[in-house]
Amino acid sequence: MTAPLLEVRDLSKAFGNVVTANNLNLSLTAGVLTSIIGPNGAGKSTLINILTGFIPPDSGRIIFQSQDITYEPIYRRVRLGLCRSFQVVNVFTGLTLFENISIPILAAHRRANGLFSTVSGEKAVREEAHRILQRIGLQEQGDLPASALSHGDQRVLEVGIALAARPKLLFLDEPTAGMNPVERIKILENIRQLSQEGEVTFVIVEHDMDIVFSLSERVIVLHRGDVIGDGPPEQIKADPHVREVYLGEEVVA
Amino acid sequence: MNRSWTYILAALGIAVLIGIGLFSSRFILYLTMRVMILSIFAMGYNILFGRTGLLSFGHAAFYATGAYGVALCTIHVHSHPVLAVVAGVIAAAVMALIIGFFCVRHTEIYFAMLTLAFGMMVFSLMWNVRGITGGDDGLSGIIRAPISLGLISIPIMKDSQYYFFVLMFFVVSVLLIHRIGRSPFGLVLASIRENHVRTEFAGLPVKRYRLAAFVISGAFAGLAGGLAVFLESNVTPFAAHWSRSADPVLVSLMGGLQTFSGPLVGSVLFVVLRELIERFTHNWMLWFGLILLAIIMGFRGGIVGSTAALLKRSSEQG
Amino acid sequence: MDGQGMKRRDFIKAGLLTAAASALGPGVMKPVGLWAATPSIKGPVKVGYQAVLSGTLAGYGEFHKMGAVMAVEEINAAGGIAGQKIEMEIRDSTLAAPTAIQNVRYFVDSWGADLLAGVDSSGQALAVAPVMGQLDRVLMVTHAATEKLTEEEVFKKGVRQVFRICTPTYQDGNAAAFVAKDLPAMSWATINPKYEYGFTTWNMFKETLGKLKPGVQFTAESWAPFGTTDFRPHINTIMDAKPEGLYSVVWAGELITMMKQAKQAGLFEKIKHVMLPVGAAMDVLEGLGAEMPDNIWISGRYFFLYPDTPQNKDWVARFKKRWNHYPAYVSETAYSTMFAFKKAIEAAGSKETGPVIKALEGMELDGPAGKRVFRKEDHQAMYDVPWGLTVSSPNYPFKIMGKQIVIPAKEFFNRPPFEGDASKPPFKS
Amino acid sequence: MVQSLVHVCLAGISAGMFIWLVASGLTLIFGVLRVLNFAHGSFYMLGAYLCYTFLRFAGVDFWLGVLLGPLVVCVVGYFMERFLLRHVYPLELPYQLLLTFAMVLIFDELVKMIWGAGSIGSPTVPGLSGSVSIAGRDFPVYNLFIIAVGPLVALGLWAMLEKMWWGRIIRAAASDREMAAAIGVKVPALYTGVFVFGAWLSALGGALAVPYVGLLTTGMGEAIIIEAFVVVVIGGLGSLKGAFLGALVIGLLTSFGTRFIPTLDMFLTFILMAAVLLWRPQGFFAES
Repeated sequence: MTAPLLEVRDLSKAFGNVVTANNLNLSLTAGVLTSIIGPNGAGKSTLINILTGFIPPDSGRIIFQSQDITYEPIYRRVRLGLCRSFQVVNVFTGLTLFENISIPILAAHRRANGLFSTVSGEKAVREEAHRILQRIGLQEQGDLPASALSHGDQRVLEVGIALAARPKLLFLDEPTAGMNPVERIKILENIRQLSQEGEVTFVIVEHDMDIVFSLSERVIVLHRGDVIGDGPPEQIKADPHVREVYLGEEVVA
Repeated sequence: MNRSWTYILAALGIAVLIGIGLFSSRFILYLTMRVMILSIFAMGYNILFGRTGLLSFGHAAFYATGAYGVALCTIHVHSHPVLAVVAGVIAAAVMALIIGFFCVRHTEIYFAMLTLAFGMMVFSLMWNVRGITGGDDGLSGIIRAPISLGLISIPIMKDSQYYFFVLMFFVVSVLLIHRIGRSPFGLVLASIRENHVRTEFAGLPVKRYRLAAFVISGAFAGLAGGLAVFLESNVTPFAAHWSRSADPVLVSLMGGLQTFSGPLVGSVLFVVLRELIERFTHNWMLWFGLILLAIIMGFRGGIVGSTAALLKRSSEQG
Repeated sequence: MDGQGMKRRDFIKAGLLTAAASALGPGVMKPVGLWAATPSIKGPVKVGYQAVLSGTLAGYGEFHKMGAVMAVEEINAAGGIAGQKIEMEIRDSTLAAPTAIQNVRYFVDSWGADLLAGVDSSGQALAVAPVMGQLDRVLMVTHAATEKLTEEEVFKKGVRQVFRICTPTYQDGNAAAFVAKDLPAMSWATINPKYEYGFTTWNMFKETLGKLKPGVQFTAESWAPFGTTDFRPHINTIMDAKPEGLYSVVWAGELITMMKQAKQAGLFEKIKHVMLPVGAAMDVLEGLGAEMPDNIWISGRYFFLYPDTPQNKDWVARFKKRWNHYPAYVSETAYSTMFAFKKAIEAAGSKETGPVIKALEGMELDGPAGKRVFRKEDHQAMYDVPWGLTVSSPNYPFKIMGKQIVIPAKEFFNRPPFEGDASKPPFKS
Repeated sequence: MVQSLVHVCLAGISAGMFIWLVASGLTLIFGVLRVLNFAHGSFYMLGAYLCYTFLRFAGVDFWLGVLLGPLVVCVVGYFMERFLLRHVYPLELPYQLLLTFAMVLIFDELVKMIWGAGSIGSPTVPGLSGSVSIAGRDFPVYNLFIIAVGPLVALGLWAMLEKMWWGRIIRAAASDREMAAAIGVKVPALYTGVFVFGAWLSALGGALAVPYVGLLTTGMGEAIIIEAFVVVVIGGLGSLKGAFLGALVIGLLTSFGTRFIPTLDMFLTFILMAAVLLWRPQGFFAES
């Protein structure tokens, strides 16, 4: 618990005149379920994109488990344990659920290069895939193509794929968007439980403040590329500056 | 399809091919060899096209590299046919590695155009390096020496003998490609086709896998080219022309992209149709074009895909 | 205009003619000659013919077809070969070597051809030659000109099955040099095709002219890739070099384009001596029409106004009547091929490959192009084709070959053993 | 040397402007429909043959032929889009390519059946057939005419796309077809329109090629299509401005290459194409 899991130092990124990260400094601690909130255009998605390697930063450093990963390619960050899910459904629609889940597991087991072995012959991978499918409650549909699932189930699968990569730190970009209430409860329950088990540290980007405040232990507020609030949910709720630029508009109730 | 049925069909197929080799006329032998060689080309190509979802317009370059590799090895180094084929495949793979290194940075139309550009560079090179490639006359009179295995040597000079040489490579290629299709590597390629961003975020270096698929398909193209050299006893730079690159695309689409046997069936159609059309008309391009149209408009999954879908539908109804 | 329809109708017509002939009965059409005594030929004589019928050069295929079909009609109407009819099938060779090989294999192994003919491109001819040895059928090449075919494949590697009825590159390179030596030009340049045909002919021209006329200079070379439609950059290269003579074996449609563009650039006012070894092709003369300048040196593999014999005149007239066209050189070589086959089979008394080869070797053949002799060593037909200057004529809607020079084939055809200077012209004797 | 350079330039520019005529339609179609049309070369060929036919057999004036030939091709283009291509838009890229490839085979054979297989030497244009002396060497008037027509077509296209309401619709559809549909644009009709217009441009190139190349052959479409592809790619797949400059570059490159580095010929062109794709896939001339 000494060194932070992820540390961001002086991170900057601008698209033309639009600054989406302005000398950001952040550190994430292992085991703390964190939410990142902010109004539209605050730079939440960009921050995730930069941290996970989708977009290079203009300047600054990203240190993950004491290792500088600022310029590491995506797949290597994933292998180190830095993973994400996406805002829109981002699964392998043409493949079966089992295959969807197997892909990151194969990567994690370093078994993805086999040319002449068979997927079905990878016993350890198969078992782990079934375990994850069970965990996300889709074990019955294991042999169906992902395209046969409902939108909500596809989102669940999305999280499943992210989990299958054995992340230490997992960014979930609006994990409940487009879900019905039943699915929403299912996925949140999953997240809570996993977080308590302590193997995965979650960072969630959300719009739904109920979820944010009920789930997270720490909330970070972004506004125009700046951190304007950082602390436990209660403290954020009470922060006048945050209320002014953000909560004031949306969470009047 | 049921697994035991697959085995039975495969066994039947091999039995038929052996039967053709033993009993049929020289022209049927020749056509069957053409089909097998085209199949190797198209099935290898389909690792990249059908599986990884990358449309290459430059694979004739690797076909031709394999062909020239075999020809040059036979002429200048050693006439052992297996050695020559191995040299051809390696040459094609190296060429694919070099060209692929640049091409896999892009996808879709950009990838297609990039492969077209590199393919035409290779074509131009083969045309112009006359001292090595013989210019547009190419290299001809490449002899099929016997395969020497220490004490014994197996002649492959006659077509009926060479047929089994081709058949052996064909069966091995089919097995390898089938195996690759079921391997973790094959699954990763399919995942790249489906969603390359997600694949990267699953912890897999997408470009490297694309490059690997590119090189593997290039190696099979080289094998096909090499076998063709021994069949035709010559090679010309036209083998590298972009219009030749269109062959495996046509074959794959005709047979069916996402099916394993699609390119096989497509190759049979491609060779046999053309041969049959030529028997009743000199305007073969017109008829070939019309058949292609019919396949695109009527059989969108290719012949194999559509038939499978049709069978499935009828069995569900029945 | 519809090639396919034309062909089918013609076959029906030919069939009727031969049917009529046979209806007259054996009393009228009595077999005479050698084969009458030994009717060892069973079944029809099947000839597989291939030429390019698609793409930019498809016109050549049509000209091949006209000559071949006409010969078959005439031979069958007159009783066939040794009493047996000729059956001919024509296939599109495209320009790809694998297609040419598939065609010969189809002809021999599937269709059952006794003899083969055709082939336009040199690459195809070289690719097909070894296969002919394997299939063991005679192939008469009617258009491909590479000297390698006869020098290397036939003479050195011993592929006895291959013959060539048209003039090879000697006509384009060596003969041109014999003509050029008497012209007042001391510096020459070329726009030649950027492939083997272009390279060899230019080398041959340079080498032979260099020997015939020491001191002559070769100042510029511009190589036009296959399919060039814009020759202006090449024309610029040549005009910058300011040679006195231009040599070019650019052929077919590309030659038409090149001539038009050269004329626009005023090349013919600056360069007085222009030699086009394949300029006397009918498609080129007709395609250019009045735009072909006067006083250009042209030649070909045959020109319909040479030789000035009754036989040739009669043939050209028949051809014109039959097809409403003047015969192209490939029409003549295709036509004469059938008569060469006829003569050889009748002499051999068999259509088997071995005897036919024996009969063809050294055989003399009288055809529209005059007298040919198939040289025994390399199977190359020796015959004379003139070089001449273009000139207008009231009788034709295109330029014809006016002043003609005939250099006898034996003076400029390379000679066996095709090694060293002694094999190349000029010869002492 | 000056004379040489001037003429190498002129040859390059006229060649470039000539390709531009064909590449403009290809670019437009790709830009809006996202279909790479192999059969574009066939429209070029049809335009040439039809123009020639009007000239030769209907006895019309060359200019009327240039007008009528491409119009007939428009009809052909209409039927191709309406009854064939439209059905493959939802399919993947390869199917679209395959369809247009099949059309190339069919058009080639049809042209051969209608006009015969032989190449046809084409007539000269009255009024534009002579040459003028530039820097002491003759240069054909007709090429000067092509050099003028190229920018005119470019200007016309620019005016159409920038200044006219339907030009703006085309641009809107090119950048976002769902959005265009959402604001009430009849996308299918627009696609048909753009395709027909693209076909017209290519056929116009073909009709003008009659005196420029001086020759009609079956298969003339294939000769030009790859070159047009190269231009479209260098211009940045869909950018008209890029294609215009790309055509100019290719024309000049070929001309200078032939004159000064003749061994490389088309190698140069494809190296340029690959380089652009690798380092500036948005096009050589795009403001990034």
